[in-house]
Amino acid sequence: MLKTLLRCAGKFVAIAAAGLVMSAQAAEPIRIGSFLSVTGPASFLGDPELKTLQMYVDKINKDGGVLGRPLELVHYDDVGNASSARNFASRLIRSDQVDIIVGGSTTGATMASVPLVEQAKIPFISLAGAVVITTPVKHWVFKTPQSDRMAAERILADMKARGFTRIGLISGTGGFGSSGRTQTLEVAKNMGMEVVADETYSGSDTDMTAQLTNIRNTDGVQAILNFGFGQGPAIVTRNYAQLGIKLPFYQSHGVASDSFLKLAGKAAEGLRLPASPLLVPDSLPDSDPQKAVVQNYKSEYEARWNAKVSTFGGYAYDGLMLAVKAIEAAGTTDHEAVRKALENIHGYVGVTGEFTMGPDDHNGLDADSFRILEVQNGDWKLIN
Amino acid sequence: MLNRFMQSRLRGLMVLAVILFSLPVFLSNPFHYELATQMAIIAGTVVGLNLLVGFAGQISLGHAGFFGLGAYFTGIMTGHYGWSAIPALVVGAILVGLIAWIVGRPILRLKGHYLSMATLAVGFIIAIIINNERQLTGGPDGMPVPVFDVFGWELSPFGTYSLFGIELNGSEAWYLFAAAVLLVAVWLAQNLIDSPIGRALRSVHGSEVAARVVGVNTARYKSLVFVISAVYASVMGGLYAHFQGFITPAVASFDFSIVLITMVVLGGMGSTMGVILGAVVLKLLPQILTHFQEMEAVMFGLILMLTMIFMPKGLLPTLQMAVSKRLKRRAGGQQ
Amino acid sequence: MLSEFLQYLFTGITIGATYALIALGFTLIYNASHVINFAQGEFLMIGGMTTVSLTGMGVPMPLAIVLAVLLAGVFGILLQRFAIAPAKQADVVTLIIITIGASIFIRGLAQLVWGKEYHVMPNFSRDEPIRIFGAVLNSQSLWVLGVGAVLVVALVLFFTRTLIGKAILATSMNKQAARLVGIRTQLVLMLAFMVSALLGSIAGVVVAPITFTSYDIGIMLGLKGFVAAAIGGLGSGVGAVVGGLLLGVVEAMTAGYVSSDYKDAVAFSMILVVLFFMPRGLFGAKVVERV
Amino acid sequence: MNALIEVRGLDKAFGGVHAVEGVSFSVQAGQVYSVIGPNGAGKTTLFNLISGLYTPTSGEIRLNGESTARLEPNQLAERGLCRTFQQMQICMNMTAIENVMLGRHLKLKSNLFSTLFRLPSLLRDEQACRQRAKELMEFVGCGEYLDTDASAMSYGALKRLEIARALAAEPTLILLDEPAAGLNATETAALEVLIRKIAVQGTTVMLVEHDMKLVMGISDHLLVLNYGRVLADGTPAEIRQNPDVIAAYLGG
Repeated sequence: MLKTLLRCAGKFVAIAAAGLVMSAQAAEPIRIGSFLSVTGPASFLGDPELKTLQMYVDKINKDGGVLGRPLELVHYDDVGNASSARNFASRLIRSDQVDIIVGGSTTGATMASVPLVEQAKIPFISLAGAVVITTPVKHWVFKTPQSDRMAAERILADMKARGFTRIGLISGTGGFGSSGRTQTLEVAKNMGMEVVADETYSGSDTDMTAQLTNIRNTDGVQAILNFGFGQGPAIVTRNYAQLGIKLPFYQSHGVASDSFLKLAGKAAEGLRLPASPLLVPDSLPDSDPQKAVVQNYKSEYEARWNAKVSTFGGYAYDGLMLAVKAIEAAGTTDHEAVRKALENIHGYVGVTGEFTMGPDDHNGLDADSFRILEVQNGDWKLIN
Repeated sequence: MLNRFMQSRLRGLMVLAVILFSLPVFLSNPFHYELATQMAIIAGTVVGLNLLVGFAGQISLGHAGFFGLGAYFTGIMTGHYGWSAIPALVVGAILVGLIAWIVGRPILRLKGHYLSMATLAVGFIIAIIINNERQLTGGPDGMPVPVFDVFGWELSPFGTYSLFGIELNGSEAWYLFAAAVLLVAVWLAQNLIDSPIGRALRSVHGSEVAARVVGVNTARYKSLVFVISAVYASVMGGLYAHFQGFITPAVASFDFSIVLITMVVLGGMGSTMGVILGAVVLKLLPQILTHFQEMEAVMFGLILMLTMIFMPKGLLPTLQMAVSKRLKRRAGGQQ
Repeated sequence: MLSEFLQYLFTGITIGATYALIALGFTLIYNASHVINFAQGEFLMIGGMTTVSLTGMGVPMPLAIVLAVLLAGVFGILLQRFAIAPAKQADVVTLIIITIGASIFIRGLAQLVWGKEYHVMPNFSRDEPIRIFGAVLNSQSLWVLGVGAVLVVALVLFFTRTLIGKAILATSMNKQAARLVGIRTQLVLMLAFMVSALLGSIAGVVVAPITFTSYDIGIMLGLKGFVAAAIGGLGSGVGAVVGGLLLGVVEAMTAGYVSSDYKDAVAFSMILVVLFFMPRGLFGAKVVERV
Repeated sequence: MNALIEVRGLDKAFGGVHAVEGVSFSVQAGQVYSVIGPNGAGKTTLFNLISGLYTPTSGEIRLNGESTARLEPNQLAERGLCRTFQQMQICMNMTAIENVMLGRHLKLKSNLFSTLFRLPSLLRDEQACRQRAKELMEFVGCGEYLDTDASAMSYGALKRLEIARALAAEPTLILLDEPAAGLNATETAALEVLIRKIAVQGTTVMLVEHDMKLVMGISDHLLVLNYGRVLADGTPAEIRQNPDVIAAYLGG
């Protein structure tokens, strides 16, 4: 028994060594590196992102590749752990010698890799949300999702338009919720609104009734906002309905996917959130340039994977397309040339919005790229 | 001669030194160096944890808490307050040692699963505090940590250095530094084990009653080893923070505590070289298993389970036993 | 004021009942074999996920639940037979690591089979919450409490009235002696794991409508169950129930009255306090060290 | 003359059961003092009380006139009390000589600094300690085992090893709990010689033992327990004549 086990282990080490060493060979294809949270607590981000990358790399290769060279996707699963994300970033840069990185599902994973990326001087398009990723601008770092700050601005603007200025805030203690909370507090101050209740829940909590009761019992709350992702916001939504709270309810873009509707069920009725138009492609006016892009992505994704699209996969779509655009524009995979080209992206219409980058804007979106949706009759309805 | 060497107290240390300094022959790019550096730092942590778990027989399921405290203390002091790295590491270690001493006294009276529960709770509380104190720690998204410096001289993974006329890049320099730190950590640990204090510690594991009746103040020694292992974790955590350049609360998480204790048990409790092997294996395994994609978790769980079932004493002790059995058999055959 | 308090209490009791059910599973295995089974949470997951996926395939819910519970039972037996039994002389920590390995393995399998999404399970009875003095209670909470109570009673009867139950108790007290009087201890241990798995999976099924369910739901709930079992005193059935409820109520009260940021920290501090004054938990057996 | 050990009205109850009840006696320095009695008479409990492993339910123990009520076993060891166990307590994770060296724990001055950096002072102490341990192992007759792992030693050798460890602490009072249990006749004879040698060196010996021949041969004084109570107390000759003892032993 022991012997076989040892032999197995030996084989294993051999494979491992081969895997670690071999990848250094120079290659014809353009190597796109990616590290995503494919499993673990952020898998609902990483999973659709990986699927999107895989399918579009295939598609691009079938159509003849980029600059006449095929694309090769090298990807790792960071399990939502920032340290392993950083390690995989290092592996991509140093061992796999990729030409560009499109990845980083969470802000933690992205930020942990940023120092490395900056030092190695390699273009990096992050798929994570927090505003700190591109503010202040980092030379080599770009990102595709709107920042959580924009989400906060969009939500609070909608609240203000409806005449609500006193907000009850509940947020997850994970990276997304925590950063969203900070942004909401700041934006509210700037907009002259007041956060009168401020509660949190941890990602694995199964009941948020206590926190919601606290918010409900706070004097003068006019609307409630939940900043979080995962299953937590769905539980918040259901607890909200159970408690019979009648106040207007907002969620963040962190739950902008159809699976949220399935989890929250009837309880979600009437809540609003900022989201990519991906959730309501058919409601967009024909004049909207995004309409065709969004419809295409949605139908292709759903046909290929037999699963609903989510906003998060859209981030990866835009990331990949921006990379391809930049490489094409640069005519080379030279890092600095590609980076320059990324910075010069102007008016690229993606799934998430219309990107116009610049030396002091590595995100390239504005808050209006978010649409405010409302849940009506169990489906998304475009409000504005 | 060979016999003298085999009997030598420091043979493990010598073997380790030879391996550490000949390893660069097999490392072909900065990523490999980086992995090796992390292994060395984690191995140092585990050597400290092994003093508590392997030698004194006290379980800790919260050790990452001390690692995280060390990492964040240096991160905060060098990042927010402009301290130099060395004083930050030293003061951090003293503070962590103090915290370990304060919480250690009451919880080390507990035994078995209750002790693991209490250490787990301590680790969790530390992780929750780090996660929640956003102004200081950056919250769940983590915080950047400045480059490691020794009174103005900086050791950056991205710099270039020269040592005895040999050009080194930052990754190589860090690796050599981490390897040296690990050797010192192992040397100190072995000195401790092989001393009256070490005997007292091991007796707490071997038979606490026997220890007490010959005059060992077991409570004091348990506290002592708890503090020492926490200090190890703190220093290594600080180095890890500087090396990584960015830390998140994951360094203090329950998951990481489990990883640490698994390294100890997998490598071989009570075997300093064994736990280093455990750290290497457990750090390497995920890198290897990534080739298996969705099967990764299944494979990892299976390997962990099977190894522990068939080698309950841990990798190195089991291998050593197998080798010595074979040697004996061969010797027997020759007679 | 009262409604607020009641609301926190209801919340706490519901969460607490979940913890208590999981803690009972820990207790059962601990009693039989002195092993802390870190894979206990996975039974919960198997229960919930199997039920959801079977109902998704059109199997009627009651049948789906029965099948799910049976499947978990099989996993319990397999766990004992292939992971715990072969490592009988192993250290306490080694056994902990083995069960952790098992839980990673089971979770990995579940992820392969069921994917990573969260799933909804409908309430057993009505969707409308129940209102009491201005506080609301999810109807499913009553199911959790009810099923919990029934299981506790069933366990008590099982241990005091049935031969198998008595055999498990005897094995836990003295394996050698149990073997001498003709108890097949291996079989008994297997049974204990099976019953514990059944218990865990039933818990998983009844709480799934409240918590949703997914391949990784077992991690945190399993851990909380362990915490509850330790507060109550390992090996004590009453302790598991009291520990679970206490933990749930403390969490909810902290979230309500103190700080939701630190509610988990308060819960963990409570364990330290309890263990400081009662090193074997609230109801743990006093053991005199024999020398 | 003050007694070395003075026990007054000692009582220990587990739940409702009194394992030791109202026991009083005293041991003079230099004696070989044996405690005998049938199984379950409370002998080992008595030893556990004296060595501080159990706290008495009531009653008092004085060592050299000082009450031991608040003292931990290690503090008693500092005051010169050491013992062996019926169910041996050997550290199986150490070598034989390390077990004995452990016994010299209190005799070694060590601080963390000199330990971590292995200063010469520490090495000198260790050398001396090892030398003393070696002598003791030879004294009890297991000199051939020095660097053997304890887990590889025979039962009889471990029994002697445990005595060596207790002696290493240079106790003024040594408690031996059934040292002859499980030994064959030759080993028992060697043990008898060993105990005599210990006594001759001036160490007071308290002994729990079933082997009557051994006990009667070497004891200065005997205490007979039955159901946790003192049945009789006296010299071997007196005990041999005591009708209660005869009844207890023969009549069960």
